[in-house]
Order: sequence, then structure tokens, then C-alpha cells
Amino acid sequence: MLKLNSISCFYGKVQAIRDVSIEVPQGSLVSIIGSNGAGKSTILKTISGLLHPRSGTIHFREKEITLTKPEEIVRLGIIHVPEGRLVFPELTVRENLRMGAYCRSDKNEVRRDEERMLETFPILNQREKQVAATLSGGEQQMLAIARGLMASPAILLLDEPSLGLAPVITERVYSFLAELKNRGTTILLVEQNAMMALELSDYAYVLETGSVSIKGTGSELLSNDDVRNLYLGIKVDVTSVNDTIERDYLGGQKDATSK
Amino acid sequence: MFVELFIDGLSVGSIYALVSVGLVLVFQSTRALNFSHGDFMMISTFVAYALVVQFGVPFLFAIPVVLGFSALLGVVVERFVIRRLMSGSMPAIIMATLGIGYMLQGTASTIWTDDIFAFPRLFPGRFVNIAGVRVTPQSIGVVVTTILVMATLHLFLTRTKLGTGFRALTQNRTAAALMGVPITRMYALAWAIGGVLAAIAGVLLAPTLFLSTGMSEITFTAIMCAIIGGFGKIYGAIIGGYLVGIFSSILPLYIPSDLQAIIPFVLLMVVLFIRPTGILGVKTIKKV
Amino acid sequence: MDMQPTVPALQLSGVAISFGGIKALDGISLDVNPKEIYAIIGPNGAGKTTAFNIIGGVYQAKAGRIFFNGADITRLQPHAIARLGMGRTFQNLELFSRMTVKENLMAAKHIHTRTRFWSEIVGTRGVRSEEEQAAEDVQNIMSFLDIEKYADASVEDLGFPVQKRIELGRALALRPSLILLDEPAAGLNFVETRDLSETIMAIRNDLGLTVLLIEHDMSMVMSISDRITVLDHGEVIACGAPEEVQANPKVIEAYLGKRRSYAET
Amino acid sequence: MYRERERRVWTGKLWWLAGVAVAFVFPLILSQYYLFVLANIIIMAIVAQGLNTMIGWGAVFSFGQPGFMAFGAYFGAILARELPFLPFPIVIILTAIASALLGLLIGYPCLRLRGFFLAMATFGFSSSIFVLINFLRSLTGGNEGMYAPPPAIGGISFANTTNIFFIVFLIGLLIQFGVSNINRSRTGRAWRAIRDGEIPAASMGINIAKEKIKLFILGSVLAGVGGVLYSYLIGYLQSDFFSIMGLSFFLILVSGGIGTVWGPIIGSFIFMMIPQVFGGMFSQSMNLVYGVILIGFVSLAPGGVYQILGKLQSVVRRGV
Repeated sequence: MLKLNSISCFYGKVQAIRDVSIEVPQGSLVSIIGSNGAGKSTILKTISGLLHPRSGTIHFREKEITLTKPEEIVRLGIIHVPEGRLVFPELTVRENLRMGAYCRSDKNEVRRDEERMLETFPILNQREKQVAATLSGGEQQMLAIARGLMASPAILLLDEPSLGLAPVITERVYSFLAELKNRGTTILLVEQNAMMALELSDYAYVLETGSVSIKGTGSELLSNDDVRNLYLGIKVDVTSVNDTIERDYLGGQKDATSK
Repeated sequence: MFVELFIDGLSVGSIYALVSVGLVLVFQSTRALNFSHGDFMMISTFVAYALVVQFGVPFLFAIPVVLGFSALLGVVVERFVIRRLMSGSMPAIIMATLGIGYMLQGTASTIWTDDIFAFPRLFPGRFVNIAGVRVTPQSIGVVVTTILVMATLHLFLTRTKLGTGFRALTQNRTAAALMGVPITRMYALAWAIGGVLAAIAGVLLAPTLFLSTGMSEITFTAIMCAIIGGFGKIYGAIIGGYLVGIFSSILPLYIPSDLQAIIPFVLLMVVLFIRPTGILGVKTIKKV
Repeated sequence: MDMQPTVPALQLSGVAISFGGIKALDGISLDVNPKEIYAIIGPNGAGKTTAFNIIGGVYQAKAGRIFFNGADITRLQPHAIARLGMGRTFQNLELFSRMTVKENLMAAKHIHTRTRFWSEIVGTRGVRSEEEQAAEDVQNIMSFLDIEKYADASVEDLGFPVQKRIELGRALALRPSLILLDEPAAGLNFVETRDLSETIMAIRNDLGLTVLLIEHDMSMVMSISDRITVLDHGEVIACGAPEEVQANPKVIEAYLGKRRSYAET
Repeated sequence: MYRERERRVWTGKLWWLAGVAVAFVFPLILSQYYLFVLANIIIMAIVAQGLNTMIGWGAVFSFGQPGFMAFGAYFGAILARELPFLPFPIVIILTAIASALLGLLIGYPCLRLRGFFLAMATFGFSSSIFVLINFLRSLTGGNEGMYAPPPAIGGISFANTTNIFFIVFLIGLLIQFGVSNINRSRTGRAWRAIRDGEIPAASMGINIAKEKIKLFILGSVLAGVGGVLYSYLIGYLQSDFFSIMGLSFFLILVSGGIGTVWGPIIGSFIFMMIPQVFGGMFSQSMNLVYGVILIGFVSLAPGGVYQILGKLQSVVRRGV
């Protein structure tokens, strides 16, 4: 459904992502994992039109959207729930939800969806009239996801939904993602919290300094030692490293330690 | 005397409020402090003068034309000057808006000279006596019109989708873009509304102050009102406007009238001394 | 040799701060020994940069004390802390963008020069010789970091990896005893990261500085750090040598998350 | 190496001496009118230089220059009127000191303010000065204005344009010399560092508050000195002369090249030449011309003429 074809992207002179190709089939949950600064969020920003890639193409349902404006991409049903939640702090919970449906014109349906969201998230229901700034981090994350869903997305791009959340809350967020997935929502998930994301993913990409280093199904990557190493920097016997990945940083590690 | 001056203050404060709310709307959306805002007001009022006095168009027809003119002026300035500079530095934007101010001033003095003109009252009539207090229909009219305008603006911002979208934009541009809010059209809208508010203020102010190119000096007072209220807050700008209006009308009872001109500034310094962010302002922390 | 028990180069005890009611740091304590390479790691949003900002005086701690070479710096302003010999780099480059590379480094020499405003206006011989001394030191640092060839270029025109080295150079130009590096490897490729590791080792071994760094590149952190503190949700969840930290289940969980199946929920 | 350096220092000094020599040539070739205009250009450049250090180097946006300038003009004139035996260099120095104190007084409360807040506070102080000038009628003549004594030493007056031109030119040259020295020194660097980022500047050990106060003081001293010189040139003072100048300094900075040592001088020249060039055609609408020029520079050539000249120079060099 969504297809990125060797995208490269720069912030000024800094290359953020390099030749990234990603595919998200209809109805699946695909995740991009990797450490901070690897360029995960940049990929999502490129899809939602906040950034334009310097090279490569993006197709959504066979239509090229590489240089389309954000507001038009939203109209196509690509909904990006940004990192750090970015709820509107001075709008009430309900107004935030309503903003999610900004591009929809079916008023009655929007009303119904609003009620449905408040039902799904009882915490939000209790605070319906409060401004979003007064919500806790977890509540804001719920609100951000709910706001994204209000657009009745064809595909949901989620950026680090567990960022800064206590483990219990993270679990709650993920339970909801599992539920969404079961309902058939197409999701592209960006996470640092690899285990949880991989558990849930049909397919996943590991991003390292701007390019895809490993890819595979969620369960494949879960059992892949390199993924663990990437996160914790545990030294592994070089011979055991999966051939599919050029892990030149291991050599570098030796250099640095040999000092 | 006190009550009469107070009502006078309300009427002056209404004008300040209108002008500073326009400034704040423009600032919230495009992060540009428009130093030509008073010139928008001045030139729109001159257009109104030309229509009503020079060409004899009835007020009722002239006003929509003037508001349209002012809105269009805002859109043009936003589109051709501000948008190119928005990513630039603060001094650049300040100087560009100062430049626009100069241009509007120059245009007005070319067409109408720098003389002072009498402007017809929208609300004619002599003093009325209400419970022993003498007030003019003009000042009542000004206050009532302002309240109506503010109420409309409030309803627009809180009850309509466009207005909610605007508020969302001012709180977080990225998130608003991700909701599908057309950002650039919102900028134009903000400048258009700013222009309309300035034009309304001008038409209300001109009958008492007289019309001249010097009218545009109101910009600085209006900015002070906005800062007093807590810069970037619409309701703050209203509070600031009325505070300055009332104080500048009443205080001359107690101090030499020569010093009246610095009342807004003294008020500003007092407020900033007590609350560095203004009355409704909140502190922001710069991240590194 | 000094036989006294060594004073920690940097000591945090029970440091806490909150923003808008949300606790960013909740009573963290750590000791950095002189000439140690010490890393603070933790997932995004754990409060690492906030810790740096408190140490450097940009934010004021709500509770707790901070000692730098034994002196209490909890309430000092950033410039006063810098004068005591603490240099730092920033997560998102904070170079003086409209100045040349050399000027950026010279700006850090501000605290080493003492000329008066009046003599600067006149441009006395004293001012000139002091300038030259400072310029010489800056020259040394530029050659240490191999950025001499960019000396007169405007920093805006240089690539990101070079800018990162310039920022490091600016911090070194303070001639600090402790240097704080906020994600020095972020945005660098493998080769550049390897060079950086070597540079950091050299800063400690050859220049004799204490290094405190925040980093996400785990292979680098694990290979160069003497000790590591792991932060999560504003609290210290582990502290120790790299191997200990790597093996700590709490750390693994903080980074990788808990394994749990959601199919049933 | 050492010799090379000494040589450069000496050639630098020779250039300044050459500048002094030029001062003696102008009166020979220029009419009184153009000497007057030239003196006026230098005065405007001095005041603009003060603003330049504040905005262009220190990112301290100030609307205060006209007020500071008026303060200097009135202070100097009143001092010379009340104490006629004071030689004029002393008057200028005392005015500079008074302006420095005023800068300190106003700079201090402004330290907490930034950006627009700071700009408005300086504007407010500036307009308060005008209000006070009109209010203290017995001292300043109020709205009617006051007569400003010409520069004099012990009863010998230098009241003609040529003499005043010399004074203005020499002081202008001294100021330019001092400012370009500061620009190259530690303090100038600290100011530019603050402009580019306050937090990193503080992290380099630069005391932001202290440096900003210095900026305020320098800005107001230059405005004050410019004010005294202006009073000599015009011979008569009215607060309106100054209050209408407000925006001129921005035009000077933007057209000349903000943040460069020579920008204010180039800009001042451009600013004073505009009426000479367009005066005939657009006398009614000079503001329109100023506005177009200001916007033109801000959006098309933000580095001003100084930058354009620099680019031309490099193009010519490459060509040769």
C-alpha cells in the first residue's frame, strides 16, 4: 500500500537517511527500529510531507506522493502521530480529537467517532473538557493516537508511542496497538523500544545511521543477536555475525578498545 | 468626572484592544511583530475618508469596501514580504514591517498630504445624560462595536472548525500540518483578520482623534498593551488594551498632563517588574 | 603524589528538577573521578541532557547539590561554572554560526584573556600580545583536532562532522579540567565515530581531562567508558563498569523493553 | 614573523593617519553646504554605529538611539550654556560620561528582557526622554526648543561649518578606530558569540549580563556624543528633530550592512543621499522611497551595500 523507494534525505548538509526502501502492505503492522538519531523519525516526516526527500520516490496506493504537501497527504488518509505527542496544549481533549478530523466533512460520522474514541479511552472521557496540557504523559500519548485515529486513517504512522512513558503505561499503549492491528488498521511503527514493537510486527526494518541494516519478520529479528548487540553494544564473536549485515562497526570497536 | 473619564478610558481602551488583538493574531501565526499595523489602520481610515467624504458613498456601503481593502492589504504583505522572511532573523522581520509602514505612510502623505482631517462620526449626537454621567453616543458606540467584534472573533476561534484549526496552528505548527490544516492559507487569513481589525479601529478612532498620517503611532502603544497582557495571548491583549486605555484617561487627573504620553510605558514597566511575562503570559524554557 | 583520598572531579547528590509538574530528574547521584571517561546512557527522554544542563548551570536544580572539584556549583551561573574549568558540547550543535572556525575557538579564550575595555579600544600592545597567545593555543587545538585547514571558513559552510569537531575544539579551548560531551557521535558514520573514540581517548590520555559523555552509540560507549550510569525516567537504574551494566537485566529492559505477547490481549 | 606583524600594525596606523589628512582636503574642495551634509552623515553614522554594535553584534534590539541622542544633545547644550567657561572637549567627555550612566541605568532593568520586550522597553525609555524634554520647560525650552551654544574653548568659538566639520570628522575617525579595534578584540568576539547563541556563549565563560551592559553603555555613549555634535551643527534644539529620526537608523544599518564596521558609514551616506537624488521627484513621499529601499534591502540584499561591495571585489579579483 505504501512504498518508499531508495529515499535519501538531508537536513541542510547533513544526510539523515540514505537509500531507504520500505514497503507497508495493506492491513499489516510494519516497524522501524533503531537507536536514537538513526533517522527513524525522518522517514515518517518524509512520508507525511513535512520533509521532502532529495532523491527517491514515495508511492501510496500506486500514486506518487513524493512532493505532495502535508495537508494533501492527510487527505489521502496517511496520518502521522508525531514523536513527543505534540497534542495542542491549550485545546481541550475534545477539541484535540476534533482537530484530528479536520479534513473530514462527514459531520455526523465525526460526532460518532468522537464518542467512540472517548469510550475506547475512558481516561480521556473523564477529562474531555480539560485542556491537553493538564494530561499526564501517558494520557497525552493516548490522546495523540486517538486524535490520529479520528482522521479514519488508511495508514497510521506512529512515532515512538512509548517515548517517556512508564512501563505500565507503555504496556497499555501497546495493548491498544495490538487491538488496532487486529481490527485491520495498517500501521507503520517507529520504535526504540524494540522488543515490544517486534512482538507485534509482521515485518520490521532495523535502521542504523540512516540506512536499513537488517530486515525481516518480527519474530526473525526477535531471535537475531545483532539486534540485541546493536542496542547494548555487546561484543559478539565476529564469526557468528549474520552475513547479511555488513557490521563494520565491530571492527571499529576492536580498534578503539585496543588502545 | 472620574466616571466620565473612566468611560472615556473604556472607549480608548477598546481601540487599543482592537489594534493589539490584530497584532497578536498576526504574531501568533507568522511570528512577525507587525510594526506597520498602525499604518494599516491609518491608510484604511484614509480610504474610508475618501469614500465617505470625497466621493459621498454612504457609510453602510463604504465600510465593507474598507474592510475588504484592509484584508487584501494584509494578505498581499504576508504573501510578498513576510513569507519570504519568516525563517529569517527577528531584526529582519522588524525592519521589513517598519519598511512597510514607511511605504504606507509615504503613500498616504502623497495622496492626502500630512494634514489633519475631520472624520465623520459613525455614532453622531451630543452628550446623553445617564444617571448624572454625561457620555457621548460615540464612546458608547465604540465600546459596543468592540464588544461585538471581540465576541464574533471569540465565537470564530472557539466554535468553528477554521478557528479551532487556527488556534491549533498557533500552538503547534507541525502537529497542525499533520492534521491537514493548510498552513500558508492560515497565515494569509491571520493577516487579513489583522487588517480588518485595524480598519475597524481606525474608523472608530478617527472621529475623536482626527485623521492624519500620524495616527499610525498607535502601533507602539498597542504593542505595549499586548506585552502587558502577556505577549502572544489574545485575551491578554484585550486586558492590556483596556488597562492602558483606562489608566491613560484617569491618571491625568492626578499627574501633569504633559506626562500622559508615558503612562502606557510606565504601566508596561510596572507589569513586567511584577510579572516578567505579562499578565497572562507563561514562561518558556529554551532547550539546548 | 597526593596521598589524600581524591576529590571527585564531579559529584551529584540527589539532584532533582521538574518541568511543569513532570519530574525530569528525580534525585540522581553520581561521582566522576578525575581523568575518568564516564558515560551517562539511557533511553530517549530519560533526562540525560537535562542532567547536563543542570551541571552546566543552564537549569537550576530544585533539590540536591553539585560539586565540581570539591566546590559547590549548584547555584552558579553557566559562565561562572565555565570559568572554573568545565567545557561542554551540545546535542544539537550550538556553534556561533556567523563566525569563523578560529573565532569560535577564540571566543572560548574569553576567560583566559584579561585586557580591559579601554586598552581594547586603543588597541594597545598588551592586547595584541594577549590575542596572539590565545591564537597560538587555538592553533594548537585546531591541529590536535585536525581542523586547521578550516580556520578561516565560516562554520555555516562546513559539513556536519567538521562542525562537531569544531564544537569539541571550542570546548577544549576553554582549557577545562572536565568536559561534557552531549551525544558526540550522533549523526556520525562508522569511520567518523571510530575517529571520535580515539579523539576522546586522547583527550583523556594526552590532555589529562575528565570526560563525561551522553551517548547512544553503544559500541562506542562500551569500548571507551570506564564507568557508566544508566538513567531511565529521571532515575539512576544502574551504575558500574560497562560489562556490569550490559549484563544488568534492568538496563536490558529499559532499552529493549519487556518481552510479552500481545496476541491474546 | 614578528617583523611582518609590526609592519602590518604600522601600515594599519598609516591608513588612519591618511584618514586624518583627508579631513584637511575636504574643506578645500567642498562647498559649505556639502561640508554640512558630510558632517551630518558622519554624525548619523556615529549614532548608527552605536545601534550597530547593539543589534548587529549583540542582538540587543533597541529603539532607544533617538532618545539617547536627544539626551546627549540637550545635556551638552545645557552644560555649555550654564558653564560657558568649559572647553568643548570637556563638554563632550562629560556628555559621554552622562550618556554612559544613562545607558547603565536603562540597560540594567532591560537585562531580563529579550527580543520584542527589549525593543519595546528601549522604545519606551526613548519616548520618555522626549516627554521629559518637553516637560522640563525651564531647562529645555519645551516645545519651542532651545539655542545650542557652538563649540568653544575659553571664549573662542568655532561656530562656522568648516570648524565644526573638523571636530566632527576627527571624533568620527576616533570612534571608528575604537570600534574597529573592539570588533577585532575579545569583547567584540564575546558580543558576536552572544548574538549567535546566549547559552553556548555563557558556557564559554562569557558573562552575558556584563557584556550586555557594556553594549548598552557603548550604544548610548555613541548616541550621546552624536547628539552633542548634532547640536553644534544645527545650533538649535527641538525634541522633534530627534523623535522623527527613529527609523532612519534602521535604514542606515540595513542599507550599509548590519554587523559590519563600515556598514553604518556607507549606510549613512546612502541615507543622506536619498533626498538629494529623489528629493525633486518624490518630495511629498520620501517615506515611500525609504520604505521601498528598506524592504528591498531586507529581502533582496540583507548584507547591505557592504556585502555587495565585498562580492564585487571578489568578482573583480577573480576576473583579474
